[in-house]
Amino acid sequence: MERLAIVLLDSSNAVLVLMLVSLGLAIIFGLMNVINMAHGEFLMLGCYALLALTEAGLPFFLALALAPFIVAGIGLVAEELLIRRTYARLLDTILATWGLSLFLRQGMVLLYGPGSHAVAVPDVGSVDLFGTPYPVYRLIVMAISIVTIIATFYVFFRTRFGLAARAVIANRTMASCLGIDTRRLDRITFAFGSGLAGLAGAAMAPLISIDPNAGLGWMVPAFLSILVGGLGTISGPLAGAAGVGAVDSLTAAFTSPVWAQLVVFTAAILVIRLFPNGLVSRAKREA
Amino acid sequence: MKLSSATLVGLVALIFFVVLPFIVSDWVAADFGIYFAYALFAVSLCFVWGHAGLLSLGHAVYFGIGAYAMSLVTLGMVPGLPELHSTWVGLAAAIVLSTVAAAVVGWFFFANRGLKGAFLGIVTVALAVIVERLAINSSYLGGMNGLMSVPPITLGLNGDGPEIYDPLPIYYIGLTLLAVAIAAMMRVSASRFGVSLAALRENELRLWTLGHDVAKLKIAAFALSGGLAGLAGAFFVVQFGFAAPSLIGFSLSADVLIWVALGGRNALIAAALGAVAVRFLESRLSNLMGATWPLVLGMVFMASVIFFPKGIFGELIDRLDRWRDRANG
Amino acid sequence: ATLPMPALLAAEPIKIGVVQPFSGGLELFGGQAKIGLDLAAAEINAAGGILGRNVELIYEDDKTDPKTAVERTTSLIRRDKVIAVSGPITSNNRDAMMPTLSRAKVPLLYATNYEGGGCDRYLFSFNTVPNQELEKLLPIMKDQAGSSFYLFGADYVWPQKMFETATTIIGGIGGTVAGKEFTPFGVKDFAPVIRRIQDSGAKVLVFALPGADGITFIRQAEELGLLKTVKVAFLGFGELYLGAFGAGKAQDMWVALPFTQAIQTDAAKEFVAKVRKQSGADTPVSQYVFTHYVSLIAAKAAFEKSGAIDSEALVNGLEGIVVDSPTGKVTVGKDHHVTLEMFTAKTEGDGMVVVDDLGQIAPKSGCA
Amino acid sequence: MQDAAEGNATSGGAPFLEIISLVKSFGGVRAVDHVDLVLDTGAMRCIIGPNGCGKTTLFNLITGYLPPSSGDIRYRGQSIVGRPLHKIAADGIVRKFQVPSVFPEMTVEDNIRAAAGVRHGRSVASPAELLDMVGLTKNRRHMAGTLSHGEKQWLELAMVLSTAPRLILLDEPAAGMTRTEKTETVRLIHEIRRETNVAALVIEHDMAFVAALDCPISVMMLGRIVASGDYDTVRRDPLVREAYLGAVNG
Amino acid sequence: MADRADGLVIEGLVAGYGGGIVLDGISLAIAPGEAVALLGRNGVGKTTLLKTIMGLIRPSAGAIYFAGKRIDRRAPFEIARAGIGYVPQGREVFPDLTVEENLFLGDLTAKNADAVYAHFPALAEKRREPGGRLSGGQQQQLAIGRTLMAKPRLLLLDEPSEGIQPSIVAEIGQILAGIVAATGMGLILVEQNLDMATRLCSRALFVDHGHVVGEEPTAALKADPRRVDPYLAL
Ligand SMILES: Nc1ncnc2c1ncn2[C@@H]1O[C@H](COP(=O)(O)OP(=O)(O)OP(=O)(O)O)[C@@H](O)[C@H]1O
Ligand SMILES: Nc1ncnc2c1ncn2[C@@H]1O[C@H](COP(=O)(O)OP(=O)(O)OP(=O)(O)O)[C@@H](O)[C@H]1O
Ligand SMILES: CC(C)C[C@H](N)C(=O)O
Ligand SMILES: [Mg+2]
Ligand SMILES: [Mg+2]
Repeated sequence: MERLAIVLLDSSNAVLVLMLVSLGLAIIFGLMNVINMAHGEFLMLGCYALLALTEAGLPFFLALALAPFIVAGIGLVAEELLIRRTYARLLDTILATWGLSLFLRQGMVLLYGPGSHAVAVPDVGSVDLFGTPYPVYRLIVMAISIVTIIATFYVFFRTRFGLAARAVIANRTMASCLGIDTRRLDRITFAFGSGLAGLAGAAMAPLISIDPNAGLGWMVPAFLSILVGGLGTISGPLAGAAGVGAVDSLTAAFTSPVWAQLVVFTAAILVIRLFPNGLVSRAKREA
Repeated sequence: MKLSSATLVGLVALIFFVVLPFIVSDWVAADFGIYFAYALFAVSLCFVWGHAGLLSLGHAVYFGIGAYAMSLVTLGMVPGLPELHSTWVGLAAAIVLSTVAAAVVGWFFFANRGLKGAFLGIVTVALAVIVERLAINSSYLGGMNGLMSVPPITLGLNGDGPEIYDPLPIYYIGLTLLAVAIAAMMRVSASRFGVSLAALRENELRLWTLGHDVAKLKIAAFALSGGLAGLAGAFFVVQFGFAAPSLIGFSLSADVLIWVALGGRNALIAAALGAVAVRFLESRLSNLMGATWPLVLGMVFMASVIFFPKGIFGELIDRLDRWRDRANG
Repeated sequence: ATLPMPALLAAEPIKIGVVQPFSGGLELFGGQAKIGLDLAAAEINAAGGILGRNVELIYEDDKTDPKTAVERTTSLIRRDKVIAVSGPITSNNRDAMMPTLSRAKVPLLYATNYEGGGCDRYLFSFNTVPNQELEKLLPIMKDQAGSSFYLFGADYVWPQKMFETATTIIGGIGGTVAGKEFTPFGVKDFAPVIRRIQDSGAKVLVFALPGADGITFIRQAEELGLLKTVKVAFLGFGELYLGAFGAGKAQDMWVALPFTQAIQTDAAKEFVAKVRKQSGADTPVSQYVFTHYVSLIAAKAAFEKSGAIDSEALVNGLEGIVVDSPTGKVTVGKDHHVTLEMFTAKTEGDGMVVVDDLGQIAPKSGCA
Repeated sequence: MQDAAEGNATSGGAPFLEIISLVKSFGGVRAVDHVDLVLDTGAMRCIIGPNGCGKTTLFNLITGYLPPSSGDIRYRGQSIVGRPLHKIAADGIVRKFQVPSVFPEMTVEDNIRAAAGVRHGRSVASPAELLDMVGLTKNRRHMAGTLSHGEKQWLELAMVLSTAPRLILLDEPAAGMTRTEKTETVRLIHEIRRETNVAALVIEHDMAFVAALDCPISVMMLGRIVASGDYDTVRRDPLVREAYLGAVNG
Repeated sequence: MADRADGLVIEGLVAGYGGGIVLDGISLAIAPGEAVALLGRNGVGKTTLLKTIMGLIRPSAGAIYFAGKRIDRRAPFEIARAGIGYVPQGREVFPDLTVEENLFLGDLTAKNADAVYAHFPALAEKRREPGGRLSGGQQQQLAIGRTLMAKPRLLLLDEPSEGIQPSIVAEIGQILAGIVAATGMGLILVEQNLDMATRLCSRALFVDHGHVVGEEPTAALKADPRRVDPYLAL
């Protein structure tokens, strides 16, 4: 029983992290219609940003707070030089961001070498939960995810800024004709999405190998999440991430990681096929 | 009849490749034999993606099925038929199995109100990852190692007779296959079926409400393309001698996508040239540049999206088009 | 004027292809291999080459992927007409390359520990097979930590075969296998596996997940407290992993290997110094630097023994040859595998320490 | 092919198109509310009514784009409810959308070719003739996406006609056309009906256009058909004047 | 019309798509608060002209001035903020956003919403529904209402009566006339519905071959609608 509680806690942890990763992807894909193949690399950059900042002597949590802004800044540059030239060409976004991901990964190899680096888990100890010492840092990561998700939700669905951002996505030309500075919104949205990836990376950095390929494993589950849940709402990708993450970690917990991958992917394909608009979606009128 | 610019570029390329082996050494020709298999694969993706607008991000599945089918047959691993080694049966099996697989996948994804756009793309990626995992876990298919020592083309009926292993014959077989495939697919694209597919890409609802069974169209396009990819896989494996899960999964799927995008997805010939060019440059430059090569490659992708949105050869064909238009008044 | 033939030949270097991962996941292993090979080539050429000809290494990146490995091998053979190929790291790449090499009759000098069973006239292994790594290590682990073993590794041939041997050995020493499982590459969250290992009550974790995923696993195992209850036998461990776990972390992980920079003999220290002089003062010098170095030194000896420089001369020369190495003699058996000095070592502080010199151990390669 | 054969054997006196007590609800709203309507072979009828009264929805139901909540649609003696969209179209019911819908990155010519794919043996003017009819011959090699709004309307009409339809559903065909062009469109519709005996349902807000079509009219309001008759009758109907035409037009 | 320089002035404007020229040196001037109808056959470039004013198409020659400032080569959002509102042909409402959200996008401060709902009661009823679910005519009302939210000084309307029931066409005409009268908003109306054009505008400009080919006071057209035919004939 207590074991089950721990397994569920572990699973929630995995789910929340996946949500954080998917959220940035969902904003960039769902709102900007850019399939960002470099999202994992922004996550990886978040790891390295944290590494660089802590190595420069900043306290861990300050570094954690700053790292997303560094990544957002890189996102901003990428948007200006590359991404903006691909808007409205969905397929070209794949090629462009694929190139970007290669570039970032190899750039990191040249800067930091191909090897793994480590940032120590901050010394926050552990608490006794259900008879098991549970690392507090994991709880902090979960809290960060929850707060970020809520804040993002609020920004994009409850503020006028969010409304304008969604309008730009839906119809760039019309939005600009209504006096909305689409360029500014594009920049902010993309930087925001990259920053979220950076935050996820920075938060996970103490728990994974920090290396140039650190971002790779996240992409397919994150994409599946946003499609399973459905785009156009924020709850969609979140629900999707919850589903994908929970099925993955629970299958892994009760069978094996090999099975987990097969089960998740198969289930995701079936769900996407049966609910092409995602589990959470609004009906649209076409004709 | 006036030749289209794509045809013109194709003919020039054909002449170039016919004479190429007389200029370069044998081993270059041997490399090109493999590149032609990749080019054939690129043509198959270009057809579904560029022409019919169905984004298949997991196209290596059909290439891989072709490769495995050919390997299993020529290695005598078909259950119950240990005596069977025929290249020809292998070829047939490769084409049939990959066509059927693509049709089944197509049916699953497209029947009724099927999947579209990025959704289709990402689901096909996931499918490729699953199929790759299944191949890794299948001991019959050799697991993670795959099937090794696949024999080259043998001309006899059942794996006997002369082997085609020398680079030059393989080179010309590949070139012929490629040229014929491109010509055939161009015919298909221009046919009524092809025009319907293009219309499907442009405005599915309109086509549907004009009375076309769009699901059937998509499945047919997918199956046709899958079969071609299977043929490419079979032709690949008889040269390469080895079929592994990485032929079936994500990374080759991503590679082919990039060849097609870099070459130009609006013209089959551009996609084929893209595949050949990227592979050629990669094998040359990755040594020369070492660790900076992926960096350069990444920058090339980004630059091509910005400067050649229609792909490098696609843009060439386009320019030629405009130039000829102007020349003709 | 006619050119003197020998001079012409002397000008032509001996081409040896190298197919190693320089990207795609195991690039650190590839990097180590390159350091060893470069050093050997430099030494050989400085000393006048082999039979008067210099060695030229032609590097190719296999991207840790078998398809690429085969492509690169093919072009080394066809384009560069290499006499031999060195590499790769992963077993599935090696298996993929072998048919091409056999067909072309070009020998492969493989210098990575592997699962054994690679029997081919054109394959030579210069690192360990399972018995050499496990035979002594597992009993030590049992004595140190307890008799219950958990086997966890990546889902491919090397861990699978290693675990088969491990299971036999564990049975032989009266231990139990509390669990055995595999994971695909790319997994980011190992909590489920770690909980399961904790629950199994195992005392020893036999671990075969190379590369970044292995590091991720160990970091999470540390964080979730697993390393407090199990002792890790980290197969294929080497100095290339050092620094990846964070200061003071991942202590007391064990490995049996043919070389570590921690060996305190003069010969070993001198070797480490040579490597660092060539490749930089901070260069980690792992077993992979060592074995790749030895493989090329052995090749030189083999050519000289045969008195000719071609692929067959190399194959014939290598069989049964004995060469001196910084850890003592290395003997290439008739089965194309090596008998060599083995050590146990464990992680401690920022590095590794040697626990024991196990002496010369002969391979049970599974080949006649 | 099979459909066409079936269709030819229309059972005795059944009307060409018969809509029986058709209902479509969206959530709580009944967009189409017990509509009955009969159309004879080769006949034409206009449907007018305020914005949002359910005209387009009615077309969506007839073409199979939406499933009805209840009621029946019988076409040439058989119910077509639940039949796949493309089968209905292939059997001769083809619509023109309210917002012109073409294949933007294909030439005007290829647009027609693609549309003409499914004809099931029914004969029709050649693509060239159709383009000529709608005045797009000069644009035939242009991409359809580069046409102006009005030109797209013409193109779509030509596409619909190229399928050799038995029944065309035109959703505001004259929107955005000049007076002369409207006159031209009316002429075209009459000509086509004369030549091919195609039946037509036309939704339109332009009363001058409706008058020129010179056919029976049904008026929809809040999902129901509230009045029917010829142009003058309908125009005099006080309900229609108040809720649709407005005082100014009265 | 001495104050035309304060309104919209277009001089020798050349614009088109890719290679092809659609507007071939068009010039016109509209005084502040003036309502002008733009008439012409399909495909002569009326929409193109409005798009060019809005900054959606970059002219290759010529200049556009608004309120004394040069606005060509500015971004559309700057032009919108300068006080030009645009109701495009084909409505372009945001289908996934609610009616209310669509309106707010016209002006993010949303100060004017009640006035707009008062003008278009059909919208008030559906304020929480996604714009994409409205009928065609309702969408047209939404598009107009949305633009009015920002209280533009010059409104560009591309066939606003298209798809709208006659009574509402008349109503929209009245509403617009009221706003023009009350606020001095200027109007460029591309319209095939002569009735609406003559009711709202004081003069009509005829476009063909990329030029203004004629001008008539709308009073004259009203008196004799056939006066337009020579301009519109093929
Ligand atoms: N898919 C849908 N979901 C919800 N409501 C819908 C949907 N389609 C239409 N409606 C509603 O049904 C009603 C009728 O819409 P319809 O499009 O049929 O009107 P219409 O008569 O064609 O109007 P118009 O003349 O403006 O085009 C409207 O109130 C509309 O909002
Ligand atoms: N995106 C485009 N690319 C290329 N040419 C275009 C494009 N849009 C319009 N055109 C061409 O420009 C010309 C003018 O089009 P425009 O839309 O301005 O006409 P319009 O006067 O508004 O006609 P309508 O009354 O039919 O709306 C047409 O010949 C059209 O074919
Ligand atoms: C230790 C490992 C890196 C090497 C092993 N031969 C493998 O296949 O992976
Ligand atoms: Mg309608
Ligand atoms: Mg227009």
